[in-house]
Amino acid sequence: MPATVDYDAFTGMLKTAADRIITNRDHLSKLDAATGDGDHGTAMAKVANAIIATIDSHEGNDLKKLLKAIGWAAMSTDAGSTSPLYGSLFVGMSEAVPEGSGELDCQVLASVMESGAAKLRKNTKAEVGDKTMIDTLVPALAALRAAADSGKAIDEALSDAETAAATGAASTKDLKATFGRAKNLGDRSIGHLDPGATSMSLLFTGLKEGLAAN
Amino acid sequence: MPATVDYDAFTGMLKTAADRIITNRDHLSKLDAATGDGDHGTAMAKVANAIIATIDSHEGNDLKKLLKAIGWAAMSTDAGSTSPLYGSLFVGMSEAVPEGSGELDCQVLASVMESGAAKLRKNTKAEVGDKTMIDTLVPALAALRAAADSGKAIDEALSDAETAAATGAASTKDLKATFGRAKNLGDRSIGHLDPGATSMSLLFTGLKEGLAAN
Amino acid sequence: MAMKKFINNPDNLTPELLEGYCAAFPQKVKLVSDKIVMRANPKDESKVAIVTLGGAGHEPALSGFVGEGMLDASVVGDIFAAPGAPKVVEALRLLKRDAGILFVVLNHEGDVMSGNMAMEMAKEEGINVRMILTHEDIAPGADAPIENRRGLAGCIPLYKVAGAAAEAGKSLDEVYAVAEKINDNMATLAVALKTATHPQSGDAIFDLADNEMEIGMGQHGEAGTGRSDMLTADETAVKMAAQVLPAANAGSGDKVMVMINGAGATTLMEQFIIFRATKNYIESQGATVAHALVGEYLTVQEMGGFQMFIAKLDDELLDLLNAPADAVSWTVR
Amino acid sequence: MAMKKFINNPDNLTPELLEGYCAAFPQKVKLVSDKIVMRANPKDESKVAIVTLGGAGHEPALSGFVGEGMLDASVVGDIFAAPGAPKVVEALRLLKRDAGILFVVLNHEGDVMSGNMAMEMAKEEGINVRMILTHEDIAPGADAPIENRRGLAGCIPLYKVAGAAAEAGKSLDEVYAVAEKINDNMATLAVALKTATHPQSGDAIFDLADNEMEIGMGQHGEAGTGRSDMLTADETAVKMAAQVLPAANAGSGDKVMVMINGAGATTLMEQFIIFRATKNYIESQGATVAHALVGEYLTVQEMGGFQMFIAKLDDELLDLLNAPADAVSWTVR
Ligand SMILES: Nc1ncnc2c1ncn2[C@@H]1O[C@H](COP(=O)(O)OP(=O)(O)O)[C@@H](O)[C@H]1O
Ligand SMILES: Nc1ncnc2c1ncn2[C@@H]1O[C@H](COP(=O)(O)OP(=O)(O)O)[C@@H](O)[C@H]1O
Ligand SMILES: [Mg+2]
Ligand SMILES: [Mg+2]
Ligand SMILES: [Mg+2]
Ligand SMILES: [Mg+2]
Repeated sequence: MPATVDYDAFTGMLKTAADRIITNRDHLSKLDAATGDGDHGTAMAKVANAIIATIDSHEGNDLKKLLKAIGWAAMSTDAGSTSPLYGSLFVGMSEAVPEGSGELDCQVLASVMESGAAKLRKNTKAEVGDKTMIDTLVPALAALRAAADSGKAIDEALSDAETAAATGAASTKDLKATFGRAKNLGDRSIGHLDPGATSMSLLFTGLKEGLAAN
Repeated sequence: MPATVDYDAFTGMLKTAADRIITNRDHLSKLDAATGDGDHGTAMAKVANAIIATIDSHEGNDLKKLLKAIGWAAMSTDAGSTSPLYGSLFVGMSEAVPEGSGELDCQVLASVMESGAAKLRKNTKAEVGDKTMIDTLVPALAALRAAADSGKAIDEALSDAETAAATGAASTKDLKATFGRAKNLGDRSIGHLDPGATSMSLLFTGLKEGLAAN
Repeated sequence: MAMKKFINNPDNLTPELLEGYCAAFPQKVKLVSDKIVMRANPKDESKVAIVTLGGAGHEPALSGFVGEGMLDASVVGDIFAAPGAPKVVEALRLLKRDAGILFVVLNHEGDVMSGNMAMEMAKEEGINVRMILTHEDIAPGADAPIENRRGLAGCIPLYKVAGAAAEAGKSLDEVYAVAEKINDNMATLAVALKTATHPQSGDAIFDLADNEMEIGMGQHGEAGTGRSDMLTADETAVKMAAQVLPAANAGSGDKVMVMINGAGATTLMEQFIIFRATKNYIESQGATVAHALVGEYLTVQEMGGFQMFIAKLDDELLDLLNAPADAVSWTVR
Repeated sequence: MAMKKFINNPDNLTPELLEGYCAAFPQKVKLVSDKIVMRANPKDESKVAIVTLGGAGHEPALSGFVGEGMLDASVVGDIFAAPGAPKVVEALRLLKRDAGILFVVLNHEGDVMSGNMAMEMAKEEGINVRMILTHEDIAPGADAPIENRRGLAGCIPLYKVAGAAAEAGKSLDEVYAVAEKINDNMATLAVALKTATHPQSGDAIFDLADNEMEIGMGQHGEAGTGRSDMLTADETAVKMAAQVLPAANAGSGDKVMVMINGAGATTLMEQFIIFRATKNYIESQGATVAHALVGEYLTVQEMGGFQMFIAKLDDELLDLLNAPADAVSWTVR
């Protein structure tokens, strides 16, 4: 396992993550039907398809440009809250990729993800505990950062992030929603997994598996 | 049993007939639901209530005026085909009541009913066999006329009319509708009693019973 | 099971809805003598008046089309039931004028009986009135006898062209001729997907299986001619348009009006999709859509389905359709 | 079980419905860049433009209100889903003008996120645009924080008054002030009786028992606040009006606008009956109904139910409501 990921490795990871999402389309929509409007699978599949299509049509191997293009494509998917949230995630990631950089090491990867998360979070006041994708994203990135800071290799770091993501997603089941459509359910939202937290966890699984496969 | 019916006897007969109809409101609507739009009970109850209300508010004992007023009231009930058909039945009956007459003998009664039927039939090309109220009305009046011509008393004549009416109404079950909303069902109308034929038969039952009760 | 409708006493539906309607739009309509909806600002007596009659429960029809450039009065019965002749005569009397009255009746037996009886009484009173019967349903076949062809939503474009001609000061004969022209060149076919609840009895007005639709269904749940498995929007539109277009005497080179009239629970989204396919079909036949209406004009409670209406137009009819109108449910600037 | 809707491929609903809509009314609207509905005859560049964004599936909203005196453009997403910011920016760019643009966003999270992002991008491009957020739902309580109060059908009267002010040549600040005035004095409460089917997934968007209704239900099946046994029309209207009227800051002596907005399967008959009771209640509180709309303006597929909207009016707002307009779904002569 090399210490960095290059353009091809990173796009491979993204495509695997996108495949994971597409495979779980119906499952995600069912989760959303319980607490929202039942379209989260459709929404995430659109984003995933946008990721794949952008990668496939992208020329050259400038990761910064690619991630920005994915962000715009994701924003244009007309998929409810999901498009702007994922759109800004990728635009934010792009902003932290060093100009002209061909490869990301574990520290830079963590910074890139953190920049994406920061941009995503400009859209919402949701914090950990509010039963949203934030419950997955925040612990996953904390784990990624901790692994990077302790000098772990990228594959180990992504594995830590995946574990934390899964735990975070599972935690939403017992929470009461205070953001997104589910908030209208109030206490009735308790007992249901948050769809956005679930799909975000699938994304981390996909990134890890995508790295291993390449 | 006197050989004639006077104003009080006749209004008593009409009221009994109206009561019969009102009691069978739901039954008639159910029949109509099978082949039409399910409102024949409502429609006939409106006509029956109009008969009762007109009698109750009518001043004097001029049968000719009363029947015309009933006809107008029936027409004003907004009850689909039923209002104009029954409206013209009563207006037509009124037309045959001799001016200033206080009592009707069996012959005149038959003529009065025939005049009503003739006016009613101006509204429709339906003949016997078309699965409508005509299947009841025509044989009932034929029986009434035959009884009157053979010198029977009014009670016997009405009894003959009732029997013929019931037979006529029952005959509609095996017929295919060619008039009214039921005609749209075509062959699918076979096997259902015609609601209008049924209510017309109830009317003859009521007239007979009303005479007996007074 | 409770009826899933917002109603009070089912016997009071018609008076309450008419009161609500006229109270909502007092600048356009007023309620006279309980069941007659008239224009709030009557048209000049020198112009022909347009009157119609029909049951309630089909809102916005028929009273939604009372207004400048359309109807002068709509005489309302009860739910799905024609008004009695005496009430119709009352309306005709209120609008009696030398210029005359065009009286539009939809071909349903109760309506026709009341209409005929009202005509008889009106003539005795010396009222100058001509009756025209709409019968554009092609469910029993485009060549079926008129008695068997119901009057569906086609009355509404007829009100529009007759109303515009009347507003323009045409004579009764001329207004009648315009109405007759569209009447002779229009056709409608309905399709039902889901039943409706009769708001007085609470009963379903018909039954259809989960996967069934019925082409030719009438406006009160009267059976149609063709039950089939559900088709896609495009298949349904083409199947129907292929019958309706020729029945309106229209084909290659002709200009037509198309109305997709939602029955109640079929969404406007679906109606636009159906319209799209209908227009594509019409154009594939070499005709052009020169005027369109898409929406709920004559409903059957919450029935799922729609009516497809097509009329062949000439320049006169097209101009009359585009003329100003100010009814609650059809306004043209 | 088959979905009882006339559709083709569920993934193509939005493009097909937009194509059908714009093809039906080419003299009023045109489709630009797939998802932007614009006026067929653009208004003069010297006047403020009005733009909105929102998901499809609510027809006629929002695109039905594009037209003279109302919206200049509606940017459409997919079924119940906001359009992405890039498409919104495209529309803003097309309407860029010195006079400026008023950008109306309904408070739903996806819409707001797209709206904010589009504002950021538009400002970078030097487009003169101000955003206004509608949030008149009072289901969570009239005093709930704005984040929790959804934008319901109240956007439509807001388009009307802002559009009329823009048409009259008012500046962006003046148009904004008019929009803000109605925004601060309007309130909406929804009630649901029967669920709707999501036209892409085929699933019911919520469940209600046979005898239940739910006050406060959102526009996409988001839960409300008060499930209860079904009430009569009059009881429902009074219960809701008693909350909506004060939330619109209206009471004795005030003039108000009332809109009864059918959700889809609730008949216009019922809506008139509800309107009647609402008006009676308002008058019992000493206020008067100076303007009314009754019908389907913003639907939720074939959901049974309605939204009750009330706004307190002054003479300026009333004049703007009555000003001419020529959108497909709101025409004033
Ligand atoms: N304001 C928000 N902040 C963070 N996450 C949110 C927010 N709103 C929604 N989400 C996430 O998005 C998910 C729903 O996504 P989706 O169904 O695609 O959007 P929509 O609610 O517009 O239909 C939720 O489960 C939640 O995780
Ligand atoms: N054209 C007609 N001629 C004779 N009888 C008719 C005709 N149309 C309907 N009827 C009678 O009326 C009955 C239906 O009455 P009703 O349900 O009250 O009227 P509608 O069909 O307008 O709902 C039928 O069963 C039939 O007997
Ligand atoms: Mg969702
Ligand atoms: Mg959504
Ligand atoms: Mg009937
Ligand atoms: Mg009937």
